[in-house]
Amino acid sequence: MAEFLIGLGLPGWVAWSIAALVAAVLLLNVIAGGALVFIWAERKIAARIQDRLGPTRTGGRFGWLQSLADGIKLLAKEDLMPEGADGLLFRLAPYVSFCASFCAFIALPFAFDVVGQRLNVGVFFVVAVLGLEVFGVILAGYASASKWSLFGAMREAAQVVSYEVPLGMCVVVPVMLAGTMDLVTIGEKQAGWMSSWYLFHDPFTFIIFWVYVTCAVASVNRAPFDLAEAESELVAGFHTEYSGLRWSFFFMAEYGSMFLVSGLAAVLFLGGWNGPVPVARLLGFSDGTGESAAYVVRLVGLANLMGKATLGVLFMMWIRWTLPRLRIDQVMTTCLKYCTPIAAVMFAGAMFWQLFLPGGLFPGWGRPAGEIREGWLEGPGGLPAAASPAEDRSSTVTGGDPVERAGLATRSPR
Amino acid sequence: MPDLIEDDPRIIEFDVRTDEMLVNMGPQHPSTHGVLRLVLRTDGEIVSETEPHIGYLHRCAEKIGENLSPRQWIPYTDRLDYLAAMNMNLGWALTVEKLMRHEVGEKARHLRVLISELNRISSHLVGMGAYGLDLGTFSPFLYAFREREKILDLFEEACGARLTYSYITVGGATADLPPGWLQRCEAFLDQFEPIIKEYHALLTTNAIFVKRTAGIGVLSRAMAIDYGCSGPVLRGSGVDQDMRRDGESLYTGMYDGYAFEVAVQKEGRYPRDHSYPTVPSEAVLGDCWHRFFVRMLEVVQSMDLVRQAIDRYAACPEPLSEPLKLFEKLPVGDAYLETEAPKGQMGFYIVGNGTPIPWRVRARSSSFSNLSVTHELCRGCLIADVPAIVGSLDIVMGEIDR
Amino acid sequence: MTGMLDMDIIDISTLTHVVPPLATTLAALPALPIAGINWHSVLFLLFAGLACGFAIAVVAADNVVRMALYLVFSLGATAGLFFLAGAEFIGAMQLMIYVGGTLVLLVFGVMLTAQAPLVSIKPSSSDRTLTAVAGASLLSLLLTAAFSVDAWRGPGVGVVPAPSATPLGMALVGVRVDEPPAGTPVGGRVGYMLPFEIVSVHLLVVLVGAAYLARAKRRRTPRPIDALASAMPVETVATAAPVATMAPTGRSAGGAKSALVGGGR
Amino acid sequence: MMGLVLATASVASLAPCLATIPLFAVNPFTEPVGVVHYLIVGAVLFTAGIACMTLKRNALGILMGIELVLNGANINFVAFASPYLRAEGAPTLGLDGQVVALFVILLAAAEAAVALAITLNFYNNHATVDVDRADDLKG
Amino acid sequence: MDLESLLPTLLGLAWLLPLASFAVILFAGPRLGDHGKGAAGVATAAIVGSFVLSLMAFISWVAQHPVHAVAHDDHGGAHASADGSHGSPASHDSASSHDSHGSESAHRTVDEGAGHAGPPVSYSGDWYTLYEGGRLRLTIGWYVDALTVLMFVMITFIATCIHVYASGYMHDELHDITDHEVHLADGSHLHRPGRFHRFFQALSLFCFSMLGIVIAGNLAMVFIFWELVGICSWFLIGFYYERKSASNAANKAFIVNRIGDFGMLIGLMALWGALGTLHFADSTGLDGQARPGLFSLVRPPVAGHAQWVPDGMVKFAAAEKVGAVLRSYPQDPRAGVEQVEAKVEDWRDEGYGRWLLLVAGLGIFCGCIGKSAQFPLFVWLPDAMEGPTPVSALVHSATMVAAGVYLVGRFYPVLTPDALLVIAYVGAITLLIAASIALVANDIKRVLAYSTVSQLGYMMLALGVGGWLAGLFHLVTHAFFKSLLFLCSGSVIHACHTNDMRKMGGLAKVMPWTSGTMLVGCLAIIGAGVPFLDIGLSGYYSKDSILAQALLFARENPSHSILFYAVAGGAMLTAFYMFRLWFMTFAGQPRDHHVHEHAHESPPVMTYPLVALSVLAVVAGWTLPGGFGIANLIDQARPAGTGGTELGGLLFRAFTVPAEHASHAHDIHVTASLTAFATAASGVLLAAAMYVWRVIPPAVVATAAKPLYTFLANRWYFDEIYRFLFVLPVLGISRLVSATDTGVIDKFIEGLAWGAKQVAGFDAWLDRTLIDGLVNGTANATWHAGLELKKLQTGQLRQYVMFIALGTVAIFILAGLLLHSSFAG
Repeated sequence: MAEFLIGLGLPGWVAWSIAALVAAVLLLNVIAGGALVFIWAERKIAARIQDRLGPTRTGGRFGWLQSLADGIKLLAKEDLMPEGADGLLFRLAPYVSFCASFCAFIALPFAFDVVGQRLNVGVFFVVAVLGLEVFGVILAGYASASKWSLFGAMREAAQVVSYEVPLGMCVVVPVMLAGTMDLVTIGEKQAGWMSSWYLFHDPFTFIIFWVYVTCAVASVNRAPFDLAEAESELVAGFHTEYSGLRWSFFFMAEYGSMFLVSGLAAVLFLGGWNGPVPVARLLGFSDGTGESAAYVVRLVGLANLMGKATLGVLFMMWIRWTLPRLRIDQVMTTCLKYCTPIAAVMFAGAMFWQLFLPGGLFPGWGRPAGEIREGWLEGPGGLPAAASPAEDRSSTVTGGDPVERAGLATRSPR
Repeated sequence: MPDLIEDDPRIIEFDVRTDEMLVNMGPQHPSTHGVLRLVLRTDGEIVSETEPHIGYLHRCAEKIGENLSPRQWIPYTDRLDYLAAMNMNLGWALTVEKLMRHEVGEKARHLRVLISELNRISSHLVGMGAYGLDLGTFSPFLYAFREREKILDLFEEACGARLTYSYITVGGATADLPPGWLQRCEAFLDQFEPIIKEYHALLTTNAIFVKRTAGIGVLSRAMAIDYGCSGPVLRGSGVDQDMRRDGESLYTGMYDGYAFEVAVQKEGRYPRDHSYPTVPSEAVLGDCWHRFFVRMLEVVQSMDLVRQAIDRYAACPEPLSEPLKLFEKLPVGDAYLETEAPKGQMGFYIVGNGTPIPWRVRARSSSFSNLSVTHELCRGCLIADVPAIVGSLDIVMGEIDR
Repeated sequence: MTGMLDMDIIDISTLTHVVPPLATTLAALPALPIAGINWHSVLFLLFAGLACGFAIAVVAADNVVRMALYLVFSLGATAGLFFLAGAEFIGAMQLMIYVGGTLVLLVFGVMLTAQAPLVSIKPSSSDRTLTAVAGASLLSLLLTAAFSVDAWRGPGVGVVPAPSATPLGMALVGVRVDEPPAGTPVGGRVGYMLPFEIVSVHLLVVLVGAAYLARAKRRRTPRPIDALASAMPVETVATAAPVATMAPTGRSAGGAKSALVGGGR
Repeated sequence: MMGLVLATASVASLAPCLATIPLFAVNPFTEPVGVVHYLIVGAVLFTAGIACMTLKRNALGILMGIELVLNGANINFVAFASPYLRAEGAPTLGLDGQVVALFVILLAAAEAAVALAITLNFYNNHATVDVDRADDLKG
Repeated sequence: MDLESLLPTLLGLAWLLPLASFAVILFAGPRLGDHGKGAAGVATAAIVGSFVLSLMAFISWVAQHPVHAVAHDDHGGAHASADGSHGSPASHDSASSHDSHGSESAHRTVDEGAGHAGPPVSYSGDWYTLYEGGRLRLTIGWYVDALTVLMFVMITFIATCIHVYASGYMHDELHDITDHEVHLADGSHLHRPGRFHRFFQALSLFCFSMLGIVIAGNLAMVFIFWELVGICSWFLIGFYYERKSASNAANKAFIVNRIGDFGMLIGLMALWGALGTLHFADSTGLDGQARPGLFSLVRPPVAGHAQWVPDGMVKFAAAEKVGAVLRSYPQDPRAGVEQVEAKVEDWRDEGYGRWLLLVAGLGIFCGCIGKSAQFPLFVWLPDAMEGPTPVSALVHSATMVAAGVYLVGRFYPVLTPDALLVIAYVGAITLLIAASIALVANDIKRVLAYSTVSQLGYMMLALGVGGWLAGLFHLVTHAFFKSLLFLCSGSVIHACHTNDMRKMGGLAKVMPWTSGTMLVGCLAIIGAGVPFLDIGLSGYYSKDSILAQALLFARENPSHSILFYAVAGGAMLTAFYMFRLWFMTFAGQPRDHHVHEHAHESPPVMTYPLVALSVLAVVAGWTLPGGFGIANLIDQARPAGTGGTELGGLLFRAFTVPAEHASHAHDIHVTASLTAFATAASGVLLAAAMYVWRVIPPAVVATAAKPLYTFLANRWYFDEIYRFLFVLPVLGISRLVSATDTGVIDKFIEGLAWGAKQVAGFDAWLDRTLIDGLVNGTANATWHAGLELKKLQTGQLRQYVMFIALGTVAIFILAGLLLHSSFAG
């Protein structure tokens, strides 16, 4: 896009700024717009689960404008602040939460190379930034000068810090299988038929996927792990004292995080933007076939990933409206006594599996992982080698396959 | 009594120096069932003291009763346990009848059984649904209310009201059942019966539900008796006591010829004539799970009783006995009668002085006694257990504050 | 945080691309003085300012929670600096461990000890003066040292090609695959297998030790269930029930209230 | 206020350097930054950390000071490691700098955990986090 | 895959599957299904899996090694003539000729049967070497030949049937059980939770161990699994361990078996000490060195597989002479060794080592006596019927007790003729004693138990008189019909809730399947068949060949003709008591109406196995027209050199162990089958006369022969004799030893302790006054020094930091000033 603008004659820095802005707005819309859709979806789904109708009137049919109406109401609502609150932190907290949730989207790829910023340590970045969301919650709980809020914040802190451990272990498994932390590469290595998804790579990844789901639900504070805002115990937990726009920022952060962890699950385990059947490849589309074909491929991928992530979000909603809430000690038990050991064992298992059967359960299916665009992917920054102006430098710094250069031949699958 | 606290072995002490916090739960808290206010003394997440504050719903109902004739006071009994108004009507009507030595006809007897057991079902449905809500699951609540609405429809058809019925009255009931009502009632029961399995699946046997309730808030048999607990709370602790069987003959006579087994765990087993789920191994007799389960059993038991009552009611040839006059003179003397309301033993006391207006009216509420164990049960539990325990007692503030 | 400005949806371009076109544009548009801006440097200035500013704010703030918050921001900005310096992995590490882990621990501790008088303990003015003197002298010493080497003063290359964490990972398992920079003696380049393992074990030991140090030592831990054992079995209720019902015993709500009042500190 | 004092002190101490050293040989708006810029940030962070440690009576404040000090050092390591802050082909620390920075972060985490545990224990025993009152072992 | 690698894989898997099932049930036990109901499924699935795998192995074996009529084809003239050429005169001739230049062997195999010139087809190898060093080599290995494969199929098949049957039979154990046979102190009955899963757990472990014995490639492994089946048997007999009788029976079985195993250990040590190997077949060590196995050592190929005393045993026995030779070459040990090797042949001829070989063989046989319940150690088996009936059927009739016979068969090449003679006599005694006791027993399971002992005696006798094939053939057929009989009896017990035959009768009407299949079993065990047409049930063939071999042996050695009469008499007794059992149970009128009313046919899960087994009880002995049959299959595994006639023993020189296929000669065969038919028929008729037609009322017989009846009913007073001879003395000695321990030794030790305490008291005094004073003085000095130094410590943390910061600055400035470096530009 930036090149396109430069081509129009705009100065480079303007072009870059515009491109960055557009990207930011797009991502913002994923969160804000996504939150609107998901809130509506949650209301409808909850209603259907509970044998009700849910919103029916706003916006004509299905009440599809209900969340917009709610949003307008929230905008118009007075932002109250309790008297004893720490004003600065109280105001800051929702934005901290939201920014963390938003920032993590930078590294999440939506299709092959459709990514805010392709990071070499993408997985790491996403998990790290997502962990910052808890700051907003803690600050909100502290600054509200309410005991219920403080309870909520403390629960959140304990819970999120604990669940980051098994979550990290779960995330490491696909990283290990793909041999990279780059989310784009990880996604692309699962190209092919459904059998090449890491979910079906071996039994251990299959199990660890469910551990990941558990931890993800817990780390984004959804039922049955929504201890921080348990309404039957803590009134509303950390956001008891919030109203209006600030409250809605928490809300958007929550839905943004849900979408993010679902998207991450999709990329790490469910093949990312690769559908169960490689339709585009069967039809003969690929990056090599031409520019329009590349766009078609990306659009299909985008739809795939959005679909998977949405399914993940819907799954969380389903759980929320079905299960009772756990107690805080049970939540911690789940994490420390079940998720962490299981994740550790599965991690070790997947490691050994990878060592002895690197082809996975279905080695003959689809294509060998990352066969087609292997060389291209492994290039610095995922750029076509010829197009990289930094090629010379990179060849001196990181060029080629460093492992092979060191004389350590990787094990060939037997 | 600080010494009492010092000696209490249930108090948990930490080496970590933490500050105790007084937390106000209610009267507007989402899970305090109306306007109950609990003051919690917490140490982190652990509750060391729970003090219930009541009186937010006090309406001087008893005093009003001393200025109205017994039949006039019937609508006020509706507002005691507003979830089981029929049973409140029945208790008061029976007490007055006891004072007046009046006996109702056979048809009215069966009608009363029919209606009060139906109301027991609806009351327990609320208790069940709201308990799910207390534990953080919303859906069972609505499932329960869906069925309760159908019962309310039936009641509405019978008496015109959906919450405060004033249907059962001194000397019988205000009106006979409309034609076709019995068939609709039977139809309801038939469609309702399989739905109970859903409730068991969603709550009773749900692993998280069991984890949240089993072994929590254990009310020992002795403590339950000491505190005067009654109803499902008492039976949940394994005490085999049910006023319908053990009460005064005036009341138990109403159930003459009805077959039912008190829902209580005897020798480690519940009566097993239905396919109930098995008791989870973590559950201790007297804990929240058992109290909840006893209620679920009583729903089935009441359905049985309603079916029996329908048959008997339909078989009665004579017309329904007429209620007494609005201002019937009361004899000099007093009467006290306890009935088995859904929440427990509901007692009414009346003193007549020869005028139509009673000289003294008192109500003995089961929820009040049941609530009084909260501070015992909640000592040492976690904050999240407080709603679980209070919810398992299934209190109604209208009855406590009167 | 760092990626926001060089974000692109469809194409992959980092600032790598910026520089050559920038140069040509600069030549073409001499009239616009701002066109010569080096965004890399500007970003550096932004993050450097944030890091230094919040660091000083940490010193200046009195409230512990605010101090912690400023520290988070300062460390986050530092992570941005790491990204700019081509150490992506270190940057992510910084975010994850420092900002995420360490700071959550800190805030946790703050919460646990957040009694009103402890939130801000003000130092005496003599302390402030002394600190200012010591700080100023230390800073001048450090800056003097920083400026004392000519080779450090010149401008850098400023190009950040996409780095790879692979050499770092390989080094941690004991194999060096990175090209030695020109002029570096080739011998003696070793991997970090042993330090890596030592640090791992160290971390483990420390965490166990910390958990031991800070754990809650329960003196008596009976569950409410234990009350069952001490309860006396009562066989008959028929006679007791009406009495108990009419007059609740002294251990009911009223009892609890007096206990609460009596036991309050 | 303290910040002002410190800032003044910093500027004051910078002044002689500015006078003698061609600092603005690099225009940080138009030219890529060099090592020295990072070193300045590191120095500020380091000094701020030391100031925190000497100034704060709250044990947690001291912990934060330590974190700042470690970060200041880390910035230096990363700066020396980065080839992009040097002239073309100039020798750098290379990977070693990054690895050391990595270890510093890890050890800082360990240090924070232990220090926090010590603080908690201290609080348990003394009901305060004021380090001036932690003089039980004084001579 | 070729058989070489296919067989160990299939059989190894089949072997390990029950182990997996055992592990699963052990760890998941009660959680498998409702009250552990799933345990039956797991165990059955495992054993079915084993069966399928064994069957695959069997099929692949048969495909590779087609089963032809080798020696069984006795009607063909060619073979008869071949047999004739190896008749006894020729044998004697060659025997004498061998004696003349008797350098080859002490006992030699003269007759190499047509099909037995070379060693049998077998595959052996090691899965895992546990230890290898010096002469010791312990491995987990396999030795697979036709017999192994057949045993696998048989065991897994019967075990499958019994697993299925047991899942119905043990149904009661799924719930809490009130055991009416256990009386508690307060007079009530024991109430205990069900142990369904534990039963199948033990059963799985048993299957694993039993298959382990069969597949074992060396004697050490055999011994390990030998003990494992022992412990399984202990678990299973004592399954109702709350019952005093059950726990006693379990202990008895276990202890009695230990006596036999002691002998076995002696045998093992003799072999290992002298030969340095326990492997059956030749193997290759980890060092790549070939190590000859037992078979080739005892019957080396160079000697045409004739039995001789191996070099190792000779040298071992002639240790003194070896020492003398070696000492005579003090300078050149190598020459001494060569000299020894040269002299081995002489020593062998002098008879060194013969005793050792005999001891080894008899030692191993001792173990078999215990396990296979031979005289005099047979007393445990009838008591073992305290276990659940499926256990009796599987463990104590079909498989475990047969392990002894199997081992004798497997170890056959090493057994000297003397040993064989001992085996034959032990078998004969066992067979008669057990059969006689079975005549008067009234407990249905005990009759079957004594029948088992008796049949095992048959097998031993058959092996002892040279009928290797006959014995093992009978082992297989017996397994089928005896497990069938036991299962039938279990079905009856299940229906009647009593073991006592006197309360049964007339059950044939209510239990048609059970009675029918049991009739088949009875017919099979008595060897019913038509002599001239040569058609009969499975027992007919095997028993016939035993009779034939015994008859041949009796002809060759008239002085031992008692053996043949034992066999014949045993056959009659067998027929009598088996049909006595059947008639008392199923025929006639019900004796106890209470029992009869309750009786009912068992559920299908119990009757299906009966039918399956009864089919096999009929057909297992048949040989198809192409020569395919179990007998021929077993014959493929005949050890090298054992087919011929063995002349003379070590102790009893004047006897001959005839070649087995000689017994297929027409006249012998006909005589034998006629004898069999006659004895069986007379036994059946007698039984019918006594129990159906009531011509001879049993009570009259009992009164008439009162002393004999009492003697038999009391089981020859064996238990009492053993108690008097062994148990009581042991108890007495134990008491004496105990008294000595408490009275003398403990007192002495207490005295020593008292003395030590006095010394220690003095020592403590010394320590406190002298040494502590010194130490305390030092400490005090340090303490005061520390008090002075402590004032340097202010305890102000921030002060320390400040000192560090300022100190750093100061040091750098000082250094800069002093060194004139260019710090400040």
